[in-house]
Amino acid sequence: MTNNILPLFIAIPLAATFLNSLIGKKVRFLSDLLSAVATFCLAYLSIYSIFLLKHSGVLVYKVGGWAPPIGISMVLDGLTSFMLVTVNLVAFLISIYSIDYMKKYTEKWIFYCLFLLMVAGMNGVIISGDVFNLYVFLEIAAVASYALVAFGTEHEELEASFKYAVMGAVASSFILLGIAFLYSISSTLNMADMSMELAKRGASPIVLLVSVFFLMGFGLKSALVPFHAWLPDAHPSAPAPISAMLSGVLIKSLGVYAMVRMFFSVLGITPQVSGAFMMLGALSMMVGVCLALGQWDLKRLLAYHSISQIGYVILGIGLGTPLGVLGGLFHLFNHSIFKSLLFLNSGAVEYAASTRDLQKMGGLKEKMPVTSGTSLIASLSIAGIPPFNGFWSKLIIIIACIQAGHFVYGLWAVLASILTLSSFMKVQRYAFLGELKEKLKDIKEVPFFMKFSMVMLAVICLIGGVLLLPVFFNDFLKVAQDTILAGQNYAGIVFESIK
Amino acid sequence: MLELQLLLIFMIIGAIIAVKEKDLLSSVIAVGTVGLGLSLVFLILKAPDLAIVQLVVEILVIIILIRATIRRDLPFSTSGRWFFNTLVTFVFIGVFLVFIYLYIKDLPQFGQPIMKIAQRFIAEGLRETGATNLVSSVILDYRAYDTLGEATILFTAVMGVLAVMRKVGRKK
Amino acid sequence: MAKNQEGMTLIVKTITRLTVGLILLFGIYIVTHGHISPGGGFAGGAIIALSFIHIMLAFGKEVTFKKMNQSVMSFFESVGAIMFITFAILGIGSGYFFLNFMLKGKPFKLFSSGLIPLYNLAICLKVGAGLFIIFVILVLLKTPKKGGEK
Amino acid sequence: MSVYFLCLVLFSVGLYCILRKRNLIKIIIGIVIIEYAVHLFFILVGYRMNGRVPIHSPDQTVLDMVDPLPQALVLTAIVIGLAVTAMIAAIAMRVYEKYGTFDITKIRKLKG
Repeated sequence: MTNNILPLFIAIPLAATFLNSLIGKKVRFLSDLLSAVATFCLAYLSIYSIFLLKHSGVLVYKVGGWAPPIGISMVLDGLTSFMLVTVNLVAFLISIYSIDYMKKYTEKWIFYCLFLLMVAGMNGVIISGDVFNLYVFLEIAAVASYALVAFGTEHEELEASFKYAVMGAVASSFILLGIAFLYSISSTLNMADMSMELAKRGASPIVLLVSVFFLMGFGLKSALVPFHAWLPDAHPSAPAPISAMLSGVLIKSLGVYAMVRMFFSVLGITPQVSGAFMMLGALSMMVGVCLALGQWDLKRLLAYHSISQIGYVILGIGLGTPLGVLGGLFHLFNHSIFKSLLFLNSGAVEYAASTRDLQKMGGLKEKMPVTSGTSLIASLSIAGIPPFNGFWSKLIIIIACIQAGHFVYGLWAVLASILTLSSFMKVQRYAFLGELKEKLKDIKEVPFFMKFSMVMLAVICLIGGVLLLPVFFNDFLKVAQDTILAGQNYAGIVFESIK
Repeated sequence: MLELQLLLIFMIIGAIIAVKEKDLLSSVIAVGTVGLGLSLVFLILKAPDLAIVQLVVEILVIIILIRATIRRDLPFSTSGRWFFNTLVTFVFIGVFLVFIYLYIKDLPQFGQPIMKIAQRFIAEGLRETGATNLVSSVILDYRAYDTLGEATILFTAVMGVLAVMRKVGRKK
Repeated sequence: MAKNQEGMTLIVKTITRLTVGLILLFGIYIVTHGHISPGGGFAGGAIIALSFIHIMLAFGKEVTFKKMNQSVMSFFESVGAIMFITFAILGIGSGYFFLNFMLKGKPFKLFSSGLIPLYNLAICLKVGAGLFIIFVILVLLKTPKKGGEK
Repeated sequence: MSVYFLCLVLFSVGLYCILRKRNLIKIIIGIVIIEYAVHLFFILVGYRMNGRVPIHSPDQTVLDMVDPLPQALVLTAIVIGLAVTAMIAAIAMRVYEKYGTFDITKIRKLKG
């Protein structure tokens, strides 16, 4: 049975967590090893899932042997496989990075437990084919992230974590309320079945109400602009690997993926929702980058850029045209790579120079060649300079805007991109170039494992553009794009593959 | 269903007292009454499993909240734009409730759910799982995977509380 | 009364002594009859945890820790988790993750419905121990506060 | 219908508490109230008028039971709510330890 790998995406991280909690306390090095091995297996399996998808089509796993409308099902389709690769690849590199970085903190085994639980939660959200199950795993990832933001237990961290936890709890309540409304009118929880019921029922005011609830709930989770207040506090406060994880993949799998899955596959996209997506995307793009311009705290600046870049993703997907969806998805992947890299860079700087203030840095280029080199690549990539991956996805989004007749949004995206470039030129100018400050004379380059993951991510940034070549494109991006564009035909595809 | 509406109004009054009360301890106790009211409502709505769980969880929440509250201050401060902010909040909630009121008519009538897959659980549940208590058969057989998530989230909370309660977070 | 300094007054202690056994028994009943009557692993586990919390609040932590310390609790929690996962994975052997593969038995009997009573037991261990650990960490093992540092 | 509406009034009381109150414990209370309202709503949509408890008994074969599925879901959701509440309460207690107050207007290390 080929589809037996689907439960492994949950079972591996959970098993690693429980083992870790039993013996990680006593045997120190084991928790490092366990987490690295577990995330490596996940990354391997997720890449394997691409080939599996190519050979046997959409896979549905019936948990407990109950066929979909009755029990819970796990679904592996194009979008799922795409997101799994994004999440698990970044998680593996970050888990390598944490081996050295987390030496600064006490009780490392708790960190690894929470980290693996977060990964399990995200994989659960992505692979689930059931609305309530999605909520349960979303909460696992969210609770783990509340604890991880407060991991340093200092003033700012606790305060940011409280804010984040309250916002997250409100968002979850809205999502659960939306699920209750959906259950009431469709009397089923399976996504495919629900999509069929809703299509049969036609347009109804309840669906509109649920759309508003989901837009609020998932919008809070993915920090779109009216709901973004928690992100600039929460993401910088966490330890650097967790900032990378939160900004890189958590807001995407909990926010963007869940939103796209619910709106496109289950509720069915309408012009109003699509317009709201574009509106929110454009707003987040500009507000995020404008707020970032005035920042001197490196990690806070990066957090504001996350808001802005999520805006690009939502704008692209909201366009609803094949090219727009492609651009949005590709930018999602690229952003998870270069934003994780930038946060890891900031962590490396903090590790070596123990400051996050740009004004106190300067001339780190000579002392930390690897960090500054990789951060240069990431900065150029996020700003959209040609050979790097960020350029291609932004280009596709802008072309898609113009193709769909939304010239204003296209221009708006170009403007935001220019502002991003100026903001990152500031980072490069103050942090890595210029005079070496007196205080920073005796800093050293970071240890091996940290360098390793930064270099790996930088390499992916550099060659990310090749994903658009037909060899990779058809199996990776195209299938994800097709899943989104299929819309409510999702139900037909899922029920077809059970037979 | 008069008793149901009365209990709901009782819960709303309890909640308003909990929100408005200036003493934190009284406020927590008022939340306790809301929870007990909820437990009774579950009993009226024919959900005895939930009534038991709600009662037990209520006690635990109250213990945790009282522990967080006890012998603590309650500074009562109003920010400069208090009136404006309150007005905005009320307008937001008003709009929310009006929309709910207009749209909620489209839901199936209260007391007449559609029960598409629930019918199957009721008709076949005893034969397929052997459990007399259908709620048990749903959470531990048809949807056991959710229960794994539930157990995991409790574990996550234990780990999270352990992490947050560490006295020293960073090595100096 | 020198040795009974900790905990609450004599009245509370006496009543606790009388009731706590009944609460524990009720919890066990709820767990074992989870599949044929209202209740189940979660409710029962929480009631069992509450019975220990009851002892702890009345007698102080010393008495309880003699019977039940935190490492024992962690052990029980892990056992519960591993039991649950093991049953789930055993299901793969007969076809599916979480397959209820045991004989269903006769309805309305205590030993019926395959794996469900065992799942209930696992959840009871996990939930009871987990809630008790949260309680211990949050409520009792706190450092005396220094009145806040500004 | 009025029952649904009353339930959502309870929801908005909790929402008001979170949006307007400036005390950490009050905010937690708001979250607890919101959770109660959502759980209640879930059970309300699964109720069948004059239905029976979803537990079979040996001497009855009538199948007019209330919907057991929302009950199972809410059972899970209650536990999730408890876990979230415990987590947030732990964070609030630590915040009190650090800042010496529950007042959110005085807890302002972070700008913006």
